[in-house]
Amino acid sequence: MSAILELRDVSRNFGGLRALDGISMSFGIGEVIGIIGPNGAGKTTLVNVITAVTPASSGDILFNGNPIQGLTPDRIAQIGIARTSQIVQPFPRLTVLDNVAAGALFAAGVNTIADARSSAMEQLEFTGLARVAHKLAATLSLADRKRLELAKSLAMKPKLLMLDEVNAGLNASEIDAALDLIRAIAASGVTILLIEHLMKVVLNACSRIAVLHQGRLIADGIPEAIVGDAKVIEAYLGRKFAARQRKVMETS
Amino acid sequence: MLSLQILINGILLGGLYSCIAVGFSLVWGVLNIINILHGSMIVLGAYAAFFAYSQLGIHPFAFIPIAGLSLFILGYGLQAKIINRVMGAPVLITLTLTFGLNLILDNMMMVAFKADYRKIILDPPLGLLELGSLLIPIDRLYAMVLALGLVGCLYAILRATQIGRAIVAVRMDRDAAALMGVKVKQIYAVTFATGAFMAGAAGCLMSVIFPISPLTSNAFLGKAFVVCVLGGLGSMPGVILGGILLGLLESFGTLWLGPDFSTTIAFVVLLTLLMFRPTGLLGKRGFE
Amino acid sequence: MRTQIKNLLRHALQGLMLTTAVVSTSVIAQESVLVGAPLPLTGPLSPEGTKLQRGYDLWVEEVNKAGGIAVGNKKLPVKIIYYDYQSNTPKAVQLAEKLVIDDKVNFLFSPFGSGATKAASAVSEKYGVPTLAPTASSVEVYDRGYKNLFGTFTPNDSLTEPLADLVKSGAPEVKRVAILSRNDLYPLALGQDFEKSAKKRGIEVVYFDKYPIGALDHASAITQIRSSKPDWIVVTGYINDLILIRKQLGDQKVRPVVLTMINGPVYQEFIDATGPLSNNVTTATWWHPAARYTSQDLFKSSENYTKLFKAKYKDDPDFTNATGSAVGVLLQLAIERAGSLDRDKVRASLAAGNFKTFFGPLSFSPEGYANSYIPPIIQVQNGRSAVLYPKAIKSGDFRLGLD
Amino acid sequence: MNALFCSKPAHIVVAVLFLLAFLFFPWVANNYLLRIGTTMLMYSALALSWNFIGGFAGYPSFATAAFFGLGAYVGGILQNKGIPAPLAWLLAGLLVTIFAVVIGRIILHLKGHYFAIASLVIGDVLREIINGMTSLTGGGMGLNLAAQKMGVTEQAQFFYFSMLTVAGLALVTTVLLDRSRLGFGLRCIEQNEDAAVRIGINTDRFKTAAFMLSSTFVGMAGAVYVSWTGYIDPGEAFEVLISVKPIVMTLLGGAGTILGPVYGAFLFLLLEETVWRNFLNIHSGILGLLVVLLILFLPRGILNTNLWSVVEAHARVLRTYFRLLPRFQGINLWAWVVRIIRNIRHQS
Repeated sequence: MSAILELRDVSRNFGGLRALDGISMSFGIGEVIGIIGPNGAGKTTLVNVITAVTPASSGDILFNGNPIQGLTPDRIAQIGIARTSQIVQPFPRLTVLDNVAAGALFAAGVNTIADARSSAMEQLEFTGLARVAHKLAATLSLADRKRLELAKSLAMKPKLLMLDEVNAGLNASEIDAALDLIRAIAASGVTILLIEHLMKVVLNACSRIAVLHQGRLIADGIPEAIVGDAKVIEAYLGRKFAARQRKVMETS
Repeated sequence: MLSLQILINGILLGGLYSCIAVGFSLVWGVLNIINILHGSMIVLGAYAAFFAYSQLGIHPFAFIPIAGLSLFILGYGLQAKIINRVMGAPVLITLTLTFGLNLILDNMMMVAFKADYRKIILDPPLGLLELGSLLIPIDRLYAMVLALGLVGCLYAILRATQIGRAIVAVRMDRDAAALMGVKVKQIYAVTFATGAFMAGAAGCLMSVIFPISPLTSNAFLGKAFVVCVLGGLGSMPGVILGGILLGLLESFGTLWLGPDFSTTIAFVVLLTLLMFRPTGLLGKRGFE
Repeated sequence: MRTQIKNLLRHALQGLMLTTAVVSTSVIAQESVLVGAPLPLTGPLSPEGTKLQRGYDLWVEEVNKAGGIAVGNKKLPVKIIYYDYQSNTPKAVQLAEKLVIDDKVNFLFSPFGSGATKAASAVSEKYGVPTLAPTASSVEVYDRGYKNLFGTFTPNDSLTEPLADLVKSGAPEVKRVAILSRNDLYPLALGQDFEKSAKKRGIEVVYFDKYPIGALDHASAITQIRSSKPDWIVVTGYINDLILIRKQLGDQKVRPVVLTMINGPVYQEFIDATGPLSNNVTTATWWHPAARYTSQDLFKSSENYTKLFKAKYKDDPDFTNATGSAVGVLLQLAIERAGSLDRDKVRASLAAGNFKTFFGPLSFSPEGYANSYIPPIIQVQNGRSAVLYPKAIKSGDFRLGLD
Repeated sequence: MNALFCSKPAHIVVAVLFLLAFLFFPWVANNYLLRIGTTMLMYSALALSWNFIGGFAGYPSFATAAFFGLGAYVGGILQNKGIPAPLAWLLAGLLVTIFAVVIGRIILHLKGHYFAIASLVIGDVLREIINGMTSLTGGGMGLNLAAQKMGVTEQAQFFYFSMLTVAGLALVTTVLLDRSRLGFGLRCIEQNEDAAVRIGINTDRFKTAAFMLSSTFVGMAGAVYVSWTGYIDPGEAFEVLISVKPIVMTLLGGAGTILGPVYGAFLFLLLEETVWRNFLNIHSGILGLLVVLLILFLPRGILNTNLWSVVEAHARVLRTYFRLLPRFQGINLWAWVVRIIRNIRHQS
């Protein structure tokens, strides 16, 4: 399986702090990878480094086999790396339709505003926002705004889509709806990075899970392996609990 | 010898500029508002001092608290009643609003006092301090002292008092402060009023040093601008540093390039600084 | 929306036409002599603007009291139309044109100062309206071969030359002069003329520089002047500059044999704002209440003018007030000689010159500036201004040094 | 995509009438009205230009005076060197544009107040420099142009139409921009710059483009202006009000709209010519009052607001404000405003 994105020994320092420490991993086309870890583990930093918002201090990032560090964030978006952010950022005084059209227009290389709007409409249908297409983005509910973020990113026709805490602040049913959406997107051949700090959310959505802790990649594998992984449990639940867990396992 | 005197001129002038800028910087730093009214407020204070001296014979320095207080009240009113309506609005809105208010205030002063230039002539005059052939006009020395004094007081207030800590809190993180139960709007008003107080205080001094007229307000405002950007927003030490830096720039600019270019280099330095360190020399990030 | 725009347009035109309507009716019947005067009643020049207006008003009052200007066989009252150009030259030009076209004035008094006069004179030339300039003294204003511009001020060098002579004769020890000029049309031109006059008399110019408009500090320029050890210091600029510079000269104990400042010391305002520092400051001006001219105009003489002015404003007239009245009487005399309001005739009689006015005898060079009287030299002595020159009106002796 | 009025047919009609009026104005106006008209067109050009950077991109630029003054001096100097006026104007526009690109690259990474100040200071620096280059610019003596060899009326009309052309170009550019990719991107930047970057907008290039657009026509206007008045000096060329007035006009008409700046300029001049003349020594105060009222009650401008709601919201306050203004020239302001707004309401 050929990799769409490959990280080689990527690090990022903030002053003395090492927010990312020698991360190496690669993502295959159409994969849904969950990236989890406690707060401050470096998840968002990873996204920012890939999207060049905060460039890597060292290491190589390859997209489709080409190095992409040094590109500006807007270029990154244009070559097909899209992201949603924890805090939704719509264009408040544009209509929902135009919010999405903007994505198509500037990242997906659509040339005319008209075309952008029509392709935007598709995304709205897909994300179920068509009903509010002509409302101003500012007027949407939080859930709809998250959908809008998603629709906007999809309109950018990304090959890699990074979803940073899309589910934060959503209730159970909304989360399920969102996850269905995500699976559907993956099915269309888009690689998805699902950044979450809740393990349970990613477990049933992802084919593979990577765990960050204090900027280091401490585990990377199929969900089943991850849940059993001592280092992960330690990272999440602290050493004491981890130890007890181990005893429990040995005795049984 | 020559350049030593120039150095002294520069530093003293700097003191004057700091004095002009201190209130302006506070308001900008905390409210994130460029108070175009500042220059006119200084002039207003100067007029108050002028009339207090010529009519009632009150010494301008003795008059500082009164002038300051009356401007404090004016400032509080303006902020609470009008400016508060646009707090947090885009730069353009706040800027234009204070600009409009300034037009009104200026025009009022013009009608009330006419444009004629007036100046307090102290009797006896403050005179000079002579160190060998070096001369230090005492009124400017006072300006330096006052500037330092105002900055010092402000520093103390911001650190020591309840309200002061509230102001600092609001400056650092308005929302957080609000959550902590700080009445943000009220703090804004108090801060703005304090800025006005300092304008009034500075004005009293200016009435001894400069010919005063409503027409001088823009000159004062302009200097305050430059000083703040040089020194860094909301940084009180920055005001002193920025003022002195500007004073030195202009003085040595005069020496090297001639008086007509003195202001130019100040602007050029300002522009360059903006390029590379927008927050000024001692400025804290995040006042954008 | 459509209606909104219609309304706006209608009211716009109403607004604009109204003034026109009122005036033009009175013009057609030509029941009065209409003079247009754009003035800087607000903005940086407003002090001068109001001074000028006082001068105009006094003249109008006196003329109309006397029944008006004799045009041929009948007497016509005078009406001046004022507009405020907010000390903004383009607005002055615009209003000059409005006065000519809209208000159909017969003649114009130019706006204040050399710069605005120069700009506005283009309009009056365009329409062939004789225009009297009360306050333009820089030759640059008159160097464009205009036929309609007549100024009551003699050129700047008529101030610098006699002053230089006085210094040369009255203070022979003066060998070195330092000149500091405001970088602005009139003051700069004046400074350059001082440079010439000084050089011509073998006085070495040891410092000559310009300071920017709106400068708040001159300390370092003064330090340099001090170190160039001049016996004579010349500063040109406007009253606020001069007040500040005088103070800062004091701050550095700079005490030349002669200190000349133009133009400000003739104003009481300057003396009030500098106090004792104003003593022994010399200056030159185009007119002074001490002047003793007898005239053919309705003021009869300088003394009488001063008396009338005091009666009306409880204040001594300064040269700006006086020149305001002077352009008035000048226009009046010219019209009366021409015997008509015809612009060409009036222009001709202005050009002919030989007017005896309270402001002094007025004749004009081909370029249009006055070249017919000697402006007095003044020195502030114990808080009062004394005339040092010309002899005829001398009221004090040249004092050297500063206290 | 935006709260422009161009959606409603009624508005289009108004716009067209409005613009036609300008085309035929010279045949009904005398020279003075023509001068007012020319000034109005100049203001429109300035306001439309500011709208590119301030309205579309949302950057508070105070560089208008800098562009204007530079254009004026370049145009003036070129003409004194014998280059025919229209060519000189074009060259001035071109040079100012280049200047804007250079400056833009430098200062457009600044935001908010810092950008505002930087853009403001540019004008000051230019003023000082031009003041210093006495040999070329005449310094404080000002720059004079040889008077036009033209009849009075011809001249008035010539400059009217010249200004009309400049304003027209600015307007056409606005219309094109509004429908273009660039315009779309600028609106995104105005509303959320970070998000704009994220969806692949090269914000640096877009902002520079806007800044550039905001300079070209101002530079040309400046050049036309100097040939028109025949005299300019540094004080006036870089007068800060030249930067401020277009902002007020645009805010008044509606930032980011197409005709807003033009309406704004029109209303502004209307006030200047009718109201302020009747209050000789307090007109700057009245301008101030206008600005304050504008910011408090119409921050988004006429074309971006449902005026009626505003009036209803502030009816009491507004009424008292208007009572403060005396009736002038027989118009009862308050009744007038209400009538106008009722009309708008019926239209839309």
